[in-house]
Amino acid sequence: MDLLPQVFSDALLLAGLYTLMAVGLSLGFGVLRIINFAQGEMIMLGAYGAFWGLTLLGVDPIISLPVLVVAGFALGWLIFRGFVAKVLDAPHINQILLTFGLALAIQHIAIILWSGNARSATTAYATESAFVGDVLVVYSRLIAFAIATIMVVALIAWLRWSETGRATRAVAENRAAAALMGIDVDRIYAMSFGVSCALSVATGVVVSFILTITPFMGFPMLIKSIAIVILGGLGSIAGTVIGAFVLAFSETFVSYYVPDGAGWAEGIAFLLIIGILILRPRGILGQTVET
Amino acid sequence: MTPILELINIRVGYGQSVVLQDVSLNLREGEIVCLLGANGAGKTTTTRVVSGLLAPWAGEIRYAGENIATVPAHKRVELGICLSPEGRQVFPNFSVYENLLLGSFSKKARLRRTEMFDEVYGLFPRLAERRKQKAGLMSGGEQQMLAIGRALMGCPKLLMLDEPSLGLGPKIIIDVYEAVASIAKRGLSILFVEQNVQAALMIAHRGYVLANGHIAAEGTSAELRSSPLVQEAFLGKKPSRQDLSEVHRA
Amino acid sequence: MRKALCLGTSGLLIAAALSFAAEAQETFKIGAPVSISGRYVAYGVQGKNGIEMAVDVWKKVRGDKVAGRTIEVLFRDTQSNNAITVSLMNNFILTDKVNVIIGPDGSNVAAAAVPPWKKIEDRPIWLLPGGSSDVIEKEVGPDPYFFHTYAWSYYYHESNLKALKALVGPNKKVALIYSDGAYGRAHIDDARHYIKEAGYEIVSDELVREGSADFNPTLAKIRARRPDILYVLVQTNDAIQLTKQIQASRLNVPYLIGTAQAQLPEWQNAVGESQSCWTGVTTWVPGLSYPADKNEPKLFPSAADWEKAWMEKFKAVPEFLEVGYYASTILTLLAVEATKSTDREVLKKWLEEQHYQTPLGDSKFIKSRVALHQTFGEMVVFQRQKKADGTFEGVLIYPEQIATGKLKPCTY
Amino acid sequence: MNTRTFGLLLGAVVLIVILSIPVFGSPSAVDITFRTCSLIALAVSWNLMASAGLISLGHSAFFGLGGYVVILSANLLGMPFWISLIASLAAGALFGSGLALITGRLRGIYFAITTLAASEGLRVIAVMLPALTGGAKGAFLDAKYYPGTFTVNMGMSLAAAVTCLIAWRMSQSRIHYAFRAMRANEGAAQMLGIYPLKFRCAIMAVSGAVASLVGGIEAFHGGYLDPAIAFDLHITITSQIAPILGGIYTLSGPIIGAVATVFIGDATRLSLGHIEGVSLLVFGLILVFSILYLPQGIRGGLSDLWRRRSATAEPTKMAKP
Repeated sequence: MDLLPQVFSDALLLAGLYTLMAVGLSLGFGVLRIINFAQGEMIMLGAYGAFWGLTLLGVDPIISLPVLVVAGFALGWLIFRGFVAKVLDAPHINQILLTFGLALAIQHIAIILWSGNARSATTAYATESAFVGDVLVVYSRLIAFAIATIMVVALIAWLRWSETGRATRAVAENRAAAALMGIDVDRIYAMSFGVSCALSVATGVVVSFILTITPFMGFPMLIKSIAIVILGGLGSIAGTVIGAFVLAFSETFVSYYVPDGAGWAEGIAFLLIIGILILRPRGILGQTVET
Repeated sequence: MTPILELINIRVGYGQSVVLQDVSLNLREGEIVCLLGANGAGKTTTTRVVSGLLAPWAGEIRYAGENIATVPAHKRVELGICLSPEGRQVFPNFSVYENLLLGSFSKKARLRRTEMFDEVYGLFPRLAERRKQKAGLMSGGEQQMLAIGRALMGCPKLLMLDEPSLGLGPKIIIDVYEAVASIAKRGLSILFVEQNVQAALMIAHRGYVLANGHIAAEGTSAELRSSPLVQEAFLGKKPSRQDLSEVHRA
Repeated sequence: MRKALCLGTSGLLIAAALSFAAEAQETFKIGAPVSISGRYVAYGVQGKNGIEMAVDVWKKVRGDKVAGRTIEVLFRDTQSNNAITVSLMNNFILTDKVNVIIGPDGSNVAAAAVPPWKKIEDRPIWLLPGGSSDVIEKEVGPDPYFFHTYAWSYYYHESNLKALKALVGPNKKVALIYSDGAYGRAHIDDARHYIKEAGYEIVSDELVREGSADFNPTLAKIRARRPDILYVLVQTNDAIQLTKQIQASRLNVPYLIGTAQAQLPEWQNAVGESQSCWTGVTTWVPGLSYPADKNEPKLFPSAADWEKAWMEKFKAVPEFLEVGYYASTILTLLAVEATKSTDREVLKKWLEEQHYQTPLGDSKFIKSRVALHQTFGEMVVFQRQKKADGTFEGVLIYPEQIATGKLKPCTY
Repeated sequence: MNTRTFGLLLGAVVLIVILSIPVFGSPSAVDITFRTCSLIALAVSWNLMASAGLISLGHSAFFGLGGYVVILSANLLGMPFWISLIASLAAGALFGSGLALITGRLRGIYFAITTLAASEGLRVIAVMLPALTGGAKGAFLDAKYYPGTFTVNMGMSLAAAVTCLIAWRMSQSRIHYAFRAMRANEGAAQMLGIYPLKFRCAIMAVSGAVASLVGGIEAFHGGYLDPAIAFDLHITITSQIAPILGGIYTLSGPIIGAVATVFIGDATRLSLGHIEGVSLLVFGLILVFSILYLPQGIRGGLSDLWRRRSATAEPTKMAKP
């Protein structure tokens, strides 16, 4: 049996998921120049939100997605106003440690509220699939891919064509010049942080019926997101999409074709980071970033 | 009549060092005023204070009679204060068109967007030709036009231009100053910063000379041109090669 | 600098003073390292629940004291961290001078606890109701004061393969999936060994990454090999995702063999319908028919009664670690009560000789591969089967004398 | 007596304290001193790199490397305690300077993330080579190479003391200015006659060697190592928290911070350890609020207080134009 079509289909579906996962971090970094170490915890909260929506209220994760995304936006806004805004001009290390402290706190609030038990949303479509020719297509991953595509396209369209989106890009390029355009930079900051959190919450909702939900699920996803964002170039959404595809395709290919490849696949992300930073420090599509 | 802009005893600086000390100046409606001075005299700092990028440590900024010292930068744009900043600061990854769109971000300006586009493209036909070009890929002169055009898109009542002639060829300088002059005829007040003294005094009604953070001299263009103080202030200046050549060409 | 030093010294002193617990006389101290924060938090909470339940029951049945001593349980959080565990063990033994240590949970944390415990000459008795990794057994060696009150990893596969041979028959093709995590690595060698010993062919031997986002590459490779048995060695978290992916990927494998995960309500709830047909192997599962102990029917009631009492207290089905911690704690209390001593030699002797029928089965300590004291290692194999009302139950399928049903091949 | 002599005297007192506790201290004092010294050395090592503008998110790479070098050199080659520590020291120095060469001119976040990637990469390698490292199951140090409690504890105290002395010597010498220049602007540093790459290599070699040594001693102390713990991000984070909490870029900051971190960590763990999840929650919150309200660290907060108090005595310094 020829595996290649299956390899491509798996890689493509994974790439969609990775894109959505990393795009929040990418936006947050592009605009605020902050790597939010609590980004993974937003994914975790989104996953728990979807899980509890299904378990307690019987609401399908896809239905609760809009509500959770709005809630994620609000939470991001609050976290920005309450904490992050105060370290915007502080050294990177303070920002890293602040968001790391938040991550630690959110993880353990989740443990206190919901215990450390692993969970997963058991929707009907979570385990359904179909063969298209020789290729197995798992519905849950297809749905995740579709949602991810919609969200990412919506984000790109918003940034490209809406008044606020354009302002957001302007702030990312030049904060002082943006203020001279009459753009309220603080508000754009809060909003981008909110949108970035909302995207991560959406990721959480999407993975709630695919992956295992635990209070600690966020951190590995954060690391992978950082790898993707670095790969594509800090601050470039298009770069992030490319980064996600590169990572997903290389992971899947290694898993299929290298002995014990599924184990080594995780190392690819780090190899890629180091490689790309040495060869092209700005990433594939990165813009100039003063660090 | 109340002046459109009035700075009263402004004191400001960065960190520990003071850049402006007790600077007072004013600008009446429809007036073109230039700020002259050597490098580091505090000209750019003055525009930053007026635009709200820098909060004054002491003193008042009166705009149409109201103290706006605590109004944030983006709200001053809404009030009609627009700055074409030093070093142009166009958004390099945005097209010319998008840069201009951003210029009219404020709510008031958004309503008059089409009108302003016509006006700016009329003033700078070059920008219309290059509307789809990425700003970062344009020449310095084109970027300068874009920066001025972008500031105009905000429908300013008070337009500030920080060194509009810097890095421009002699032909373009004339274009730019013609543009500035024609803008001013529409009743706009203009405050601009120049090192190119001769060019500046050609179009300005009045001027201030800044030296070491103080107002060293003020007067009409004619007065300043003949003032020994101005001569002295600029003789003491050590101009860069570029500045020098521009002064000569102009 | 000066302030630094001031602070440094006083900090050290205060911290030192904090950990000098006042040593009250006539107490029986149990040191309980539990992971109640960090990644093993789910296990840690179970351990803590088990010990608390045991002390509660003891106090109800025998009164507040044991052999005239107040019972003191020192719960200390390992934070799922090896370095903290080392420090905890040191403090338990050297500073708190506990009489017995019960725990910790999670193979890595348990492994980290071994060297600090072993290197102290007058170490107290240590009961370990979790931690199945054989590296722990090898490291502890034939230590007279170590009592393992849980199954070693190889017990799982010995029992699993016995069951398979008896119920499925010979000459089968097996596909193995194991994770690069501690669980997979601790089990894989013995799993391979017993599979080969049973005369089965391993057609696929796949490593997966702990926390992987997609197991499909592995499953696609396995599908191509058409195995009869899928044998899965992964930690609960991965098991949840993997189980769902296995159902979705329509492998058409008739026998899905799990190890520890299948008995966990955590796994069952998270995978829902996908739990159907999976077998598991465990020391304890709800519905076991172990009778009450003849001499201590109140401390060791029948498995069913104990389960009922647990449900009343915690409003949840007990998990195997909880039973293990319960039984281990009761055993130590009985030892002190019976011998009126806290001397480790006396306790050790008593523990070696005791024999009870607990809700977790026979409590007699036997020798295992390396370790001297091993109990509660008797394993049963069960299958998750759907009942008429749509819920699932664990049907015991092996050993045959306690079986409540038959192994059914998967139908999805 | 002036401030400097006083500082030196107190420094000497602290050295005597940390070096004598392994001899005379009670078991729990020894335990706390060991952990504090471990963190002091890590924090000073991290701060050394930070002072040159190199933010490390991968200190666990050095730590884990040192640990594995010790376990392998003892178990496989039968090296005694001191020799395997030297091996771990050398490995850390090599890895540090290698990383410096690889990262070249990367700065800020890019540098930080490369170090993070290096650490995670080492973890994957340790996980995937079970024949060598025991894989995720972990590996025990052969008990016959355990040099005894006293030696290990004294080793850690010595490591902390020597690290502090090195940092002190550096702060007294002209290298101190090189650090500042590197932190501000590597280009400018070059004009001052500092060759940035060489300087980076040297700093990362020293810093890496220290962190790796700590990992090595910890491996002797714990006797067990697995990849998740050896390359745990928490090691990196605590070695950052300590200097940040105490006062970054200073000599005493990391030391104050290390003591405070161990103290806070123990206090939350011992007082709140019986409620699930709470101890690390509180630790996280303390971290957040100390960054928000003590941005200069405890040391900065104290000198602020000091300045405010002395400000009443002398007139406030006026900013001059």
